[in-house]
Amino acid sequence: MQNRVVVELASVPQNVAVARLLAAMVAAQANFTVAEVDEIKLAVSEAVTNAVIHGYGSQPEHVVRLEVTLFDNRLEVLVEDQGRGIDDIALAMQPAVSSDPDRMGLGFCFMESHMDSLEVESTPGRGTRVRMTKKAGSEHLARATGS
Amino acid sequence: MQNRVVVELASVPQNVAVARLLAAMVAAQANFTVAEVDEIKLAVSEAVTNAVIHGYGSQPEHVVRLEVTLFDNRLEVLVEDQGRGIDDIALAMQPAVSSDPDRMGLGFCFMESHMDSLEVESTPGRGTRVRMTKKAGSEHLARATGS
Amino acid sequence: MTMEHLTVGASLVTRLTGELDLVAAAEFRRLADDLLDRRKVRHLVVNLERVTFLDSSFLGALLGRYKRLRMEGGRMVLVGTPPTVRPTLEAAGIYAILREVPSESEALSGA
Amino acid sequence: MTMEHLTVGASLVTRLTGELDLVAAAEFRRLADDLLDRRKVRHLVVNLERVTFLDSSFLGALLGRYKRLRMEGGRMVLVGTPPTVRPTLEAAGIYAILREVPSESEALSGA
Ligand SMILES: Nc1ncnc2c1ncn2[C@@H]1O[C@H](COP(=O)(O)OP(=O)(O)O)[C@@H](O)[C@H]1O
Ligand SMILES: Nc1ncnc2c1ncn2[C@@H]1O[C@H](COP(=O)(O)OP(=O)(O)O)[C@@H](O)[C@H]1O
Repeated sequence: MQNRVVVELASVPQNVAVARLLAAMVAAQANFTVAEVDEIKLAVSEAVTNAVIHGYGSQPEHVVRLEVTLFDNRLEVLVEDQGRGIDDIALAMQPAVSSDPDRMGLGFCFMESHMDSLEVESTPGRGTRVRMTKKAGSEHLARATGS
Repeated sequence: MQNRVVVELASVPQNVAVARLLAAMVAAQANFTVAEVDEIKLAVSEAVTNAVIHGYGSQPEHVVRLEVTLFDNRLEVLVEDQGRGIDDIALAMQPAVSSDPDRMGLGFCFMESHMDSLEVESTPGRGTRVRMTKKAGSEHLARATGS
Repeated sequence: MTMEHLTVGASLVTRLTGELDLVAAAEFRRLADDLLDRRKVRHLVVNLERVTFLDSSFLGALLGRYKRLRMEGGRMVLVGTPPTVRPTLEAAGIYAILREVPSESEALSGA
Repeated sequence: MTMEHLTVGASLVTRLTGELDLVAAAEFRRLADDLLDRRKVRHLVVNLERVTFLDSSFLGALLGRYKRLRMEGGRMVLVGTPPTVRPTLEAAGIYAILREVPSESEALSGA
Protein backbone atom coordinates (compact mmCIF):
# COMPACT_ATOMS: atom_id res chain seq x y z
CA MET A 1 0.00 0.00 0.00
CA GLN A 2 1.24 3.46 -0.86
CA ASN A 3 -0.11 6.69 0.54
CA ARG A 4 0.77 10.32 0.96
CA VAL A 5 -0.74 12.90 3.25
CA VAL A 6 0.45 16.49 3.25
CA VAL A 7 -0.85 18.77 5.94
CA GLU A 8 -0.38 22.42 6.79
CA LEU A 9 -1.06 23.08 10.43
CA ALA A 10 -1.46 26.39 12.19
CA SER A 11 1.41 26.67 14.68
CA VAL A 12 -0.73 26.13 17.76
CA PRO A 13 0.21 23.60 20.46
CA GLN A 14 -3.05 21.66 19.94
CA ASN A 15 -1.93 20.70 16.45
CA VAL A 16 0.96 18.62 17.74
CA ALA A 17 -1.63 15.99 18.66
CA VAL A 18 -3.22 16.32 15.23
CA ALA A 19 0.16 15.73 13.56
CA ARG A 20 0.87 12.72 15.76
CA LEU A 21 -2.45 11.11 15.05
CA LEU A 22 -2.17 11.70 11.34
CA ALA A 23 1.23 10.03 11.16
CA ALA A 24 -0.07 7.16 13.29
CA MET A 25 -3.07 6.63 11.03
CA VAL A 26 -0.94 6.48 7.91
CA ALA A 27 1.57 4.16 9.61
CA ALA A 28 -1.26 1.90 10.73
CA GLN A 29 -2.05 1.28 7.05
CA ALA A 30 1.26 -0.57 6.72
CA ASN A 31 2.74 -3.43 8.73
CA PHE A 32 4.05 -1.34 11.61
CA THR A 33 3.58 -2.90 15.03
CA VAL A 34 1.75 -1.00 17.73
CA ALA A 35 5.09 -0.32 19.44
CA GLU A 36 6.53 1.04 16.20
CA VAL A 37 3.53 3.30 15.66
CA ASP A 38 4.12 4.64 19.20
CA GLU A 39 7.71 5.40 18.28
CA ILE A 40 6.62 7.24 15.15
CA LYS A 41 4.15 9.26 17.22
CA LEU A 42 6.90 10.27 19.62
CA ALA A 43 9.27 11.33 16.84
CA VAL A 44 6.55 13.35 15.08
CA SER A 45 5.50 14.92 18.36
CA GLU A 46 9.05 16.09 19.02
CA ALA A 47 9.60 17.48 15.52
CA VAL A 48 6.30 19.35 15.34
CA THR A 49 6.70 20.67 18.89
CA ASN A 50 10.11 22.05 17.91
CA ALA A 51 8.65 23.78 14.88
CA VAL A 52 5.91 25.37 17.01
CA ILE A 53 7.96 26.46 20.00
CA HIS A 54 11.49 26.92 18.68
CA GLY A 55 10.86 27.65 15.01
CA TYR A 56 8.00 30.05 15.59
CA GLY A 57 8.60 31.04 19.21
CA SER A 58 5.07 29.82 20.06
CA GLN A 59 3.44 32.42 17.84
CA PRO A 60 0.21 30.89 16.52
CA GLU A 61 -0.15 32.56 13.12
CA HIS A 62 2.44 30.48 11.27
CA VAL A 63 2.26 27.22 9.37
CA VAL A 64 3.97 23.91 10.06
CA ARG A 65 4.08 21.58 7.10
CA LEU A 66 3.95 17.85 7.69
CA GLU A 67 4.32 15.32 4.93
CA VAL A 68 3.79 11.64 5.64
CA THR A 69 4.49 9.18 2.85
CA LEU A 70 4.14 5.45 2.93
CA PHE A 71 6.18 3.44 0.42
CA ASP A 72 5.12 -0.16 0.95
CA ASN A 73 6.53 -0.75 4.41
CA ARG A 74 8.67 2.34 4.79
CA LEU A 75 7.33 5.56 6.25
CA GLU A 76 8.89 8.92 5.46
CA VAL A 77 8.03 11.95 7.57
CA LEU A 78 8.94 15.53 6.71
CA VAL A 79 8.37 18.36 9.18
CA GLU A 80 9.05 21.86 7.92
CA ASP A 81 8.78 25.32 9.36
CA GLN A 82 9.76 28.73 8.02
CA GLY A 83 10.80 29.96 11.41
CA ARG A 84 13.99 31.17 12.98
CA GLY A 85 16.18 28.24 12.00
CA ILE A 86 19.08 26.63 13.86
CA ASP A 87 22.57 28.16 13.97
CA ASP A 88 24.52 25.08 14.90
CA ILE A 89 22.68 21.91 13.97
CA ALA A 90 25.33 19.51 15.28
CA LEU A 91 25.23 21.22 18.66
CA ALA A 92 21.43 21.39 18.75
CA MET A 93 21.20 17.67 18.08
CA GLN A 94 23.29 16.73 21.11
CA PRO A 95 21.47 15.33 24.14
CA ALA A 96 20.57 17.79 26.88
CA VAL A 97 21.24 20.77 24.64
CA SER A 98 18.31 23.15 24.64
CA SER A 99 17.88 26.86 24.14
CA ASP A 100 15.07 26.74 26.71
CA PRO A 101 16.00 26.11 30.36
CA ASP A 102 12.61 24.51 31.00
CA ARG A 103 13.16 21.88 28.32
CA MET A 104 15.24 18.74 28.31
CA GLY A 105 17.05 18.86 24.99
CA LEU A 106 15.88 15.33 24.24
CA GLY A 107 13.75 16.03 21.17
CA PHE A 108 16.34 15.24 18.52
CA CYS A 109 17.58 12.26 20.58
CA PHE A 110 14.10 10.79 20.64
CA MET A 111 13.68 11.35 16.90
CA GLU A 112 17.01 9.67 16.27
CA SER A 113 16.49 6.69 18.56
CA HIS A 114 12.92 5.98 17.48
CA MET A 115 13.33 6.28 13.73
CA ASP A 116 15.74 4.56 11.33
CA SER A 117 17.08 7.77 9.86
CA LEU A 118 17.04 11.47 10.74
CA GLU A 119 18.24 14.39 8.63
CA VAL A 120 18.01 18.02 9.69
CA GLU A 121 18.45 20.97 7.35
CA SER A 122 18.14 24.50 8.60
CA THR A 123 18.90 28.04 7.48
CA PRO A 124 18.99 30.69 10.21
CA GLY A 125 16.18 33.12 9.58
CA ARG A 126 14.62 30.89 6.94
CA GLY A 127 13.44 27.74 8.65
CA THR A 128 14.04 24.10 9.43
CA ARG A 129 13.28 20.83 7.73
CA VAL A 130 13.42 17.49 9.49
CA ARG A 131 13.28 14.28 7.48
CA MET A 132 12.81 10.95 9.21
CA THR A 133 12.21 7.44 7.91
CA LYS A 134 11.26 4.17 9.48
CA LYS A 135 10.81 0.69 8.07
CA ALA A 136 8.10 -1.58 9.42
CA GLY A 137 9.62 -4.44 11.37
CA SER A 138 13.13 -2.97 11.31
CA GLU A 139 13.46 -3.30 15.08
CA HIS A 140 12.84 -7.00 15.01
CA LEU A 141 15.28 -7.35 12.17
CA ALA A 142 17.91 -5.44 14.11
CA ARG A 143 17.33 -7.60 17.15
CA ALA A 144 17.33 -10.83 15.17
CA THR A 145 20.66 -10.07 13.50
CA GLY A 146 22.11 -8.85 16.77
CA SER A 147 22.96 -5.47 15.28
CA MET B 1 -9.51 29.40 19.89
CA GLN B 2 -8.79 29.68 16.17
CA ASN B 3 -7.15 27.03 14.08
CA ARG B 4 -6.64 25.97 10.52
CA VAL B 5 -5.52 22.65 9.13
CA VAL B 6 -5.10 22.11 5.41
CA VAL B 7 -4.45 18.61 4.20
CA GLU B 8 -3.82 17.02 0.84
CA LEU B 9 -4.74 13.37 0.87
CA ALA B 10 -3.98 10.74 -1.72
CA SER B 11 -7.31 9.58 -3.14
CA VAL B 12 -7.25 6.19 -1.42
CA PRO B 13 -10.23 4.88 0.57
CA GLN B 14 -8.14 4.63 3.76
CA ASN B 15 -7.77 8.41 3.82
CA VAL B 16 -11.47 8.96 4.38
CA ALA B 17 -10.85 7.89 7.99
CA VAL B 18 -7.85 10.21 8.19
CA ALA B 19 -9.98 13.14 6.99
CA ARG B 20 -12.73 12.34 9.46
CA LEU B 21 -10.39 12.14 12.39
CA LEU B 22 -8.64 15.32 11.47
CA ALA B 23 -11.88 17.27 11.33
CA ALA B 24 -12.96 15.70 14.62
CA MET B 25 -9.73 16.68 16.33
CA VAL B 26 -10.01 20.29 15.22
CA ALA B 27 -13.70 20.41 16.21
CA ALA B 28 -12.83 18.97 19.61
CA GLN B 29 -10.72 22.07 20.25
CA ALA B 30 -13.90 24.17 20.30
CA ASN B 31 -17.12 23.76 22.27
CA PHE B 32 -18.70 21.14 20.05
CA THR B 33 -20.52 18.38 21.90
CA VAL B 34 -19.59 14.77 21.30
CA ALA B 35 -22.79 14.36 19.27
CA GLU B 36 -21.91 17.39 17.15
CA VAL B 37 -18.41 16.07 16.51
CA ASP B 38 -20.01 12.82 15.34
CA GLU B 39 -22.17 14.78 12.91
CA ILE B 40 -19.12 16.60 11.56
CA LYS B 41 -17.35 13.26 11.11
CA LEU B 42 -20.27 11.92 9.11
CA ALA B 43 -20.46 14.99 6.85
CA VAL B 44 -16.70 14.91 6.21
CA SER B 45 -16.79 11.18 5.58
CA GLU B 46 -19.48 11.65 2.93
CA ALA B 47 -17.75 14.54 1.18
CA VAL B 48 -14.32 12.91 1.06
CA THR B 49 -15.79 9.57 0.00
CA ASN B 50 -17.52 11.35 -2.90
CA ALA B 51 -14.27 12.97 -3.96
CA VAL B 52 -12.48 9.60 -3.91
CA ILE B 53 -15.09 7.45 -5.60
CA HIS B 54 -17.12 9.83 -7.77
CA GLY B 55 -14.62 12.62 -8.39
CA TYR B 56 -11.69 10.35 -9.12
CA GLY B 57 -13.49 7.11 -9.98
CA SER B 58 -11.54 5.35 -7.20
CA GLN B 59 -8.20 5.94 -8.90
CA PRO B 60 -5.61 6.31 -6.14
CA GLU B 61 -3.09 8.69 -7.73
CA HIS B 62 -5.08 11.90 -7.23
CA VAL B 63 -5.30 14.42 -4.44
CA VAL B 64 -8.25 15.39 -2.26
CA ARG B 65 -7.83 18.70 -0.49
CA LEU B 66 -9.44 19.16 2.90
CA GLU B 67 -9.41 22.45 4.74
CA VAL B 68 -10.74 22.66 8.29
CA THR B 69 -10.93 26.06 9.91
CA LEU B 70 -12.12 26.91 13.36
CA PHE B 71 -13.34 30.46 13.99
CA ASP B 72 -14.13 30.60 17.68
CA ASN B 73 -17.10 28.27 17.81
CA ARG B 74 -17.78 27.88 14.11
CA LEU B 75 -16.18 25.18 12.02
CA GLU B 76 -15.75 25.51 8.28
CA VAL B 77 -14.89 22.48 6.18
CA LEU B 78 -13.85 22.58 2.53
CA VAL B 79 -13.47 19.40 0.51
CA GLU B 80 -12.08 19.79 -3.00
CA ASP B 81 -11.22 17.46 -5.80
CA GLN B 82 -10.06 18.05 -9.37
CA GLY B 83 -11.99 15.11 -10.68
CA ARG B 84 -14.81 14.62 -13.12
CA GLY B 85 -17.22 17.14 -11.66
CA ILE B 86 -21.01 17.06 -11.45
CA ASP B 87 -23.27 17.86 -14.42
CA ASP B 88 -26.44 18.66 -12.55
CA ILE B 89 -25.74 19.66 -8.96
CA ALA B 90 -29.38 20.19 -7.98
CA LEU B 91 -30.25 16.70 -9.19
CA ALA B 92 -27.20 15.11 -7.55
CA MET B 93 -28.12 16.65 -4.21
CA GLN B 94 -31.56 15.05 -4.14
CA PRO B 95 -32.07 12.08 -1.81
CA ALA B 96 -31.68 8.64 -3.36
CA VAL B 97 -30.03 10.03 -6.45
CA SER B 98 -26.79 8.24 -7.16
CA SER B 99 -24.79 7.50 -10.29
CA ASP B 100 -23.81 4.20 -8.66
CA PRO B 101 -26.49 1.50 -8.27
CA ASP B 102 -24.69 0.09 -5.24
CA ARG B 103 -24.87 3.39 -3.36
CA MET B 104 -27.73 5.08 -1.57
CA GLY B 105 -27.60 8.66 -2.79
CA LEU B 106 -27.65 9.87 0.81
CA GLY B 107 -24.25 11.55 0.96
CA PHE B 108 -25.40 15.10 0.22
CA CYS B 109 -28.49 14.60 2.44
CA PHE B 110 -26.29 13.63 5.37
CA MET B 111 -24.00 16.61 4.77
CA GLU B 112 -27.00 18.91 4.64
CA SER B 113 -28.80 17.54 7.69
CA HIS B 114 -25.72 17.31 9.91
CA MET B 115 -24.17 20.69 9.15
CA ASP B 116 -25.64 24.21 9.36
CA SER B 117 -24.78 25.10 5.78
CA LEU B 118 -23.74 23.28 2.63
CA GLU B 119 -22.60 24.76 -0.67
CA VAL B 120 -21.51 22.73 -3.67
CA GLU B 121 -19.64 24.13 -6.65
CA SER B 122 -18.64 21.93 -9.54
CA THR B 123 -17.37 22.20 -13.07
CA PRO B 124 -17.70 19.10 -15.23
CA GLY B 125 -14.22 17.89 -16.13
CA ARG B 126 -12.61 20.26 -13.64
CA GLY B 127 -13.67 19.18 -10.18
CA THR B 128 -15.91 19.73 -7.20
CA ARG B 129 -15.74 21.86 -4.11
CA VAL B 130 -17.97 21.31 -1.08
CA ARG B 131 -18.14 23.94 1.65
CA MET B 132 -19.86 23.16 4.94
CA THR B 133 -20.11 25.05 8.21
CA LYS B 134 -21.35 24.23 11.64
CA LYS B 135 -21.67 26.26 14.81
CA ALA B 136 -20.99 24.69 18.18
CA GLY B 137 -24.21 24.36 20.17
CA SER B 138 -26.45 25.28 17.24
CA GLU B 139 -28.53 22.15 17.69
CA HIS B 140 -29.38 22.98 21.26
CA LEU B 141 -30.19 26.50 20.23
CA ALA B 142 -32.48 25.22 17.48
CA ARG B 143 -34.17 22.89 19.91
CA ALA B 144 -34.53 25.52 22.61
CA THR B 145 -36.17 28.00 20.26
CA GLY B 146 -38.34 25.28 18.79
CA SER B 147 -37.08 25.94 15.29
CA MET C 1 -12.38 -1.20 11.98
CA THR C 2 -12.27 -4.92 12.63
CA MET C 3 -14.65 -7.65 11.50
CA GLU C 4 -15.10 -10.98 13.14
CA HIS C 5 -17.04 -13.65 11.33
CA LEU C 6 -18.46 -16.98 12.31
CA THR C 7 -20.90 -19.24 10.60
CA VAL C 8 -23.59 -20.90 12.69
CA GLY C 9 -25.52 -23.35 10.60
CA ALA C 10 -26.83 -21.46 7.59
CA SER C 11 -26.14 -18.06 9.18
CA LEU C 12 -23.13 -15.80 8.93
CA VAL C 13 -22.65 -13.79 12.10
CA THR C 14 -20.54 -10.68 11.55
CA ARG C 15 -19.33 -8.73 14.56
CA LEU C 16 -18.23 -5.26 13.57
CA THR C 17 -16.04 -2.96 15.62
CA GLY C 18 -15.05 0.67 15.18
CA GLU C 19 -15.70 2.94 12.23
CA LEU C 20 -17.60 1.60 9.23
CA ASP C 21 -17.03 3.51 6.01
CA LEU C 22 -16.22 2.64 2.39
CA VAL C 23 -13.28 0.47 3.47
CA ALA C 24 -15.44 -1.65 5.77
CA ALA C 25 -18.20 -1.62 3.15
CA ALA C 26 -15.92 -3.19 0.53
CA GLU C 27 -14.71 -5.86 2.94
CA PHE C 28 -18.20 -6.69 4.18
CA ARG C 29 -19.57 -6.86 0.64
CA ARG C 30 -16.75 -9.10 -0.55
CA LEU C 31 -16.98 -11.53 2.31
CA ALA C 32 -20.76 -11.79 2.47
CA ASP C 33 -21.12 -12.17 -1.29
CA ASP C 34 -18.41 -14.80 -1.39
CA LEU C 35 -20.12 -16.93 1.25
CA LEU C 36 -23.52 -16.41 -0.35
CA ASP C 37 -22.13 -17.26 -3.80
CA ARG C 38 -20.64 -20.48 -2.48
CA ARG C 39 -23.94 -21.32 -0.79
CA LYS C 40 -22.12 -21.48 2.55
CA VAL C 41 -24.73 -19.34 4.26
CA ARG C 42 -28.25 -18.17 3.63
CA HIS C 43 -28.82 -15.64 6.43
CA LEU C 44 -26.85 -12.70 7.79
CA VAL C 45 -26.70 -11.58 11.42
CA VAL C 46 -24.92 -8.24 11.71
CA ASN C 47 -23.76 -7.34 15.21
CA LEU C 48 -23.26 -3.57 15.49
CA GLU C 49 -22.74 -3.47 19.28
CA ARG C 50 -19.20 -2.14 19.10
CA VAL C 51 -19.60 0.17 16.13
CA THR C 52 -18.65 3.79 16.79
CA PHE C 53 -19.34 5.28 13.36
CA LEU C 54 -21.23 4.32 10.22
CA ASP C 55 -21.69 6.31 7.01
CA SER C 56 -23.72 6.03 3.82
CA SER C 57 -21.12 3.81 2.13
CA PHE C 58 -21.59 1.15 4.76
CA LEU C 59 -25.36 1.62 4.74
CA GLY C 60 -25.22 0.91 1.01
CA ALA C 61 -23.30 -2.31 1.54
CA LEU C 62 -25.76 -3.39 4.22
CA LEU C 63 -28.81 -2.66 2.09
CA GLY C 64 -27.22 -4.27 -0.94
CA ARG C 65 -26.82 -7.54 0.97
CA TYR C 66 -30.36 -7.20 2.30
CA LYS C 67 -31.75 -6.90 -1.22
CA ARG C 68 -29.80 -9.91 -2.37
CA LEU C 69 -30.96 -12.01 0.57
CA ARG C 70 -34.57 -11.09 -0.01
CA MET C 71 -34.34 -12.27 -3.60
CA GLU C 72 -32.70 -15.50 -2.52
CA GLY C 73 -35.09 -16.16 0.35
CA GLY C 74 -32.58 -15.45 3.10
CA ARG C 75 -32.91 -13.19 6.16
CA MET C 76 -30.86 -10.34 7.55
CA VAL C 77 -31.06 -9.30 11.20
CA LEU C 78 -29.30 -6.51 13.07
CA VAL C 79 -28.08 -6.90 16.64
CA GLY C 80 -27.44 -4.16 19.18
CA THR C 81 -27.25 -0.86 17.32
CA PRO C 82 -25.49 1.66 19.61
CA PRO C 83 -27.32 4.95 20.26
CA THR C 84 -24.67 6.96 18.39
CA VAL C 85 -25.22 5.23 15.06
CA ARG C 86 -28.97 4.64 15.37
CA PRO C 87 -29.98 8.03 13.90
CA THR C 88 -27.97 7.31 10.74
CA LEU C 89 -29.69 3.97 10.25
CA GLU C 90 -33.06 5.54 11.00
CA ALA C 91 -32.50 8.35 8.51
CA ALA C 92 -31.89 5.70 5.85
CA GLY C 93 -35.11 3.90 6.76
CA ILE C 94 -33.28 0.73 7.73
CA TYR C 95 -35.60 -0.17 10.60
CA ALA C 96 -38.59 -0.08 8.27
CA ILE C 97 -37.23 -3.08 6.41
CA LEU C 98 -34.76 -4.82 8.73
CA ARG C 99 -35.48 -6.53 11.97
CA GLU C 100 -33.38 -5.71 15.03
CA VAL C 101 -33.00 -7.97 18.04
CA PRO C 102 -31.11 -7.46 21.30
CA SER C 103 -28.79 -10.49 21.10
CA GLU C 104 -27.12 -12.83 18.66
CA SER C 105 -28.84 -15.86 20.15
CA GLU C 106 -32.25 -14.36 19.48
CA ALA C 107 -31.16 -13.55 15.96
CA LEU C 108 -30.06 -17.13 15.42
CA SER C 109 -33.01 -18.83 17.09
CA GLY C 110 -35.21 -16.37 15.45
CA ALA C 111 -38.52 -16.37 13.78
CA MET D 1 -5.72 14.44 27.75
CA THR D 2 -7.52 14.95 31.04
CA MET D 3 -6.13 15.80 34.46
CA GLU D 4 -7.83 15.11 37.74
CA HIS D 5 -6.43 16.71 40.85
CA LEU D 6 -7.02 16.23 44.52
CA THR D 7 -5.12 17.44 47.54
CA VAL D 8 -4.58 15.04 50.41
CA GLY D 9 -2.98 16.84 53.33
CA ALA D 10 0.17 18.46 52.02
CA SER D 11 0.17 16.38 48.83
CA LEU D 12 -1.25 17.11 45.40
CA VAL D 13 -2.37 13.93 43.65
CA THR D 14 -2.60 14.35 39.87
CA ARG D 15 -4.23 11.62 37.83
CA LEU D 16 -3.34 11.94 34.18
CA THR D 17 -5.17 10.33 31.29
CA GLY D 18 -4.39 10.08 27.58
CA GLU D 19 -1.63 11.79 25.64
CA LEU D 20 0.77 14.08 27.47
CA ASP D 21 2.55 16.59 25.27
CA LEU D 22 3.27 20.33 25.37
CA VAL D 23 -0.40 21.12 26.01
CA ALA D 24 -0.57 18.87 29.07
CA ALA D 25 2.88 20.11 30.12
CA ALA D 26 1.69 23.72 30.24
CA GLU D 27 -1.42 22.82 32.22
CA PHE D 28 0.45 20.62 34.67
CA ARG D 29 3.16 23.25 35.18
CA ARG D 30 0.61 26.01 35.76
CA LEU D 31 -1.46 24.09 38.25
CA ALA D 32 1.39 22.57 40.23
CA ASP D 33 3.28 25.86 40.44
CA ASP D 34 0.17 27.71 41.49
CA LEU D 35 -0.51 25.34 44.38
CA LEU D 36 3.15 25.30 45.38
CA ASP D 37 3.33 29.11 45.22
CA ARG D 38 0.32 29.43 47.47
CA ARG D 39 1.82 26.90 49.87
CA LYS D 40 -1.25 24.71 49.44
CA VAL D 41 0.84 21.61 48.91
CA ARG D 42 4.42 20.47 49.47
CA HIS D 43 4.51 17.11 47.71
CA LEU D 44 3.43 15.81 44.32
CA VAL D 45 2.02 12.37 43.54
CA VAL D 46 1.74 11.84 39.79
CA ASN D 47 -0.48 8.96 38.71
CA LEU D 48 0.42 7.84 35.19
CA GLU D 49 -1.71 4.69 35.15
CA ARG D 50 -3.96 5.82 32.33
CA VAL D 51 -1.38 7.64 30.23
CA THR D 52 -1.09 6.41 26.65
CA PHE D 53 1.64 8.75 25.37
CA LEU D 54 4.24 11.06 26.85
CA ASP D 55 6.87 13.14 25.06
CA SER D 56 9.88 15.26 26.02
CA SER D 57 7.76 18.37 26.62
CA PHE D 58 5.89 16.63 29.40
CA LEU D 59 9.09 15.07 30.73
CA GLY D 60 10.45 18.61 31.00
CA ALA D 61 7.44 19.79 32.99
CA LEU D 62 7.74 16.77 35.29
CA LEU D 63 11.45 17.26 35.91
CA GLY D 64 10.99 21.00 36.36
CA ARG D 65 8.54 20.40 39.21
CA TYR D 66 10.86 17.77 40.67
CA LYS D 67 13.74 20.25 40.78
CA ARG D 68 11.58 22.87 42.42
CA LEU D 69 10.32 20.42 45.05
CA ARG D 70 13.82 19.30 45.87
CA MET D 71 14.88 22.87 46.53
CA GLU D 72 11.84 23.45 48.70
CA GLY D 73 12.14 20.19 50.63
CA GLY D 74 9.11 18.53 49.02
CA ARG D 75 8.82 15.10 47.46
CA MET D 76 7.63 13.84 44.09
CA VAL D 77 6.47 10.26 43.54
CA LEU D 78 5.26 8.49 40.40
CA VAL D 79 2.46 5.93 40.47
CA GLY D 80 1.79 3.17 37.94
CA THR D 81 3.77 3.95 34.79
CA PRO D 82 2.26 1.91 31.94
CA PRO D 83 4.67 -0.29 29.93
CA THR D 84 4.18 1.81 26.78
CA VAL D 85 5.52 5.02 28.29
CA ARG D 86 8.14 3.47 30.60
CA PRO D 87 10.93 3.43 27.96
CA THR D 88 10.52 7.18 27.41
CA LEU D 89 10.86 7.90 31.13
CA GLU D 90 13.79 5.51 31.37
CA ALA D 91 15.58 7.13 28.45
CA ALA D 92 15.34 10.44 30.28
CA GLY D 93 16.80 8.92 33.45
CA ILE D 94 13.66 9.65 35.45
CA TYR D 95 13.85 6.50 37.56
CA ALA D 96 17.34 7.38 38.70
CA ILE D 97 16.00 10.37 40.55
CA LEU D 98 12.29 9.77 41.13
CA ARG D 99 10.66 7.11 43.24
CA GLU D 100 7.89 4.99 41.77
CA VAL D 101 5.32 3.12 43.83
CA PRO D 102 2.49 0.83 42.75
CA SER D 103 -0.42 2.73 44.32
CA GLU D 104 -1.50 6.18 45.41
CA SER D 105 -1.98 5.06 49.00
CA GLU D 106 1.62 3.93 49.22
CA ALA D 107 2.72 7.22 47.72
CA LEU D 108 0.73 9.12 50.34
CA SER D 109 1.64 7.00 53.35
CA GLY D 110 5.10 6.86 52.12
CA ALA D 111 8.52 7.25 53.52
N1 LIG E 1 12.40 23.75 14.26
C1 LIG E 1 13.34 24.40 14.98
N2 LIG E 1 13.55 25.73 14.80
C2 LIG E 1 14.49 26.39 15.51
N3 LIG E 1 15.26 25.81 16.44
C3 LIG E 1 15.11 24.50 16.67
C4 LIG E 1 14.14 23.73 15.96
N4 LIG E 1 14.22 22.45 16.41
C5 LIG E 1 15.17 22.44 17.34
N5 LIG E 1 15.72 23.66 17.52
C6 LIG E 1 16.83 24.02 18.44
O1 LIG E 1 17.50 22.83 18.82
C7 LIG E 1 17.48 22.68 20.23
C8 LIG E 1 17.42 21.23 20.62
O2 LIG E 1 16.20 20.66 20.22
P1 LIG E 1 15.64 19.36 20.96
O3 LIG E 1 16.71 18.31 20.95
O4 LIG E 1 14.37 18.98 20.32
O5 LIG E 1 15.42 19.78 22.46
P2 LIG E 1 14.36 20.77 23.14
O6 LIG E 1 13.16 20.90 22.26
O7 LIG E 1 14.04 20.10 24.42
O8 LIG E 1 15.05 22.08 23.33
C9 LIG E 1 16.30 23.50 20.70
O9 LIG E 1 16.42 23.90 22.04
C10 LIG E 1 16.31 24.65 19.71
O10 LIG E 1 17.23 25.65 20.11
N1 LIG F 1 -16.98 14.96 -5.75
C1 LIG F 1 -17.83 14.50 -6.71
N2 LIG F 1 -17.41 14.38 -7.99
C2 LIG F 1 -18.23 13.92 -8.95
N3 LIG F 1 -19.51 13.55 -8.73
C3 LIG F 1 -20.00 13.65 -7.49
C4 LIG F 1 -19.18 14.12 -6.41
N4 LIG F 1 -19.94 14.13 -5.29
C5 LIG F 1 -21.14 13.67 -5.64
N5 LIG F 1 -21.20 13.38 -6.96
C6 LIG F 1 -22.37 12.89 -7.74
O1 LIG F 1 -23.54 13.15 -6.97
C7 LIG F 1 -24.25 11.93 -6.73
C8 LIG F 1 -24.95 11.98 -5.39
O2 LIG F 1 -24.01 12.03 -4.34
P1 LIG F 1 -24.40 11.53 -2.88
O3 LIG F 1 -25.64 12.23 -2.46
O4 LIG F 1 -23.22 11.69 -2.01
O5 LIG F 1 -24.76 10.00 -3.05
P2 LIG F 1 -23.86 8.71 -3.36
O6 LIG F 1 -22.44 9.01 -2.99
O7 LIG F 1 -24.46 7.66 -2.53
O8 LIG F 1 -23.99 8.44 -4.84
C9 LIG F 1 -23.20 10.85 -6.85
O9 LIG F 1 -23.78 9.60 -7.17
C10 LIG F 1 -22.31 11.38 -7.97
O10 LIG F 1 -22.84 11.11 -9.22
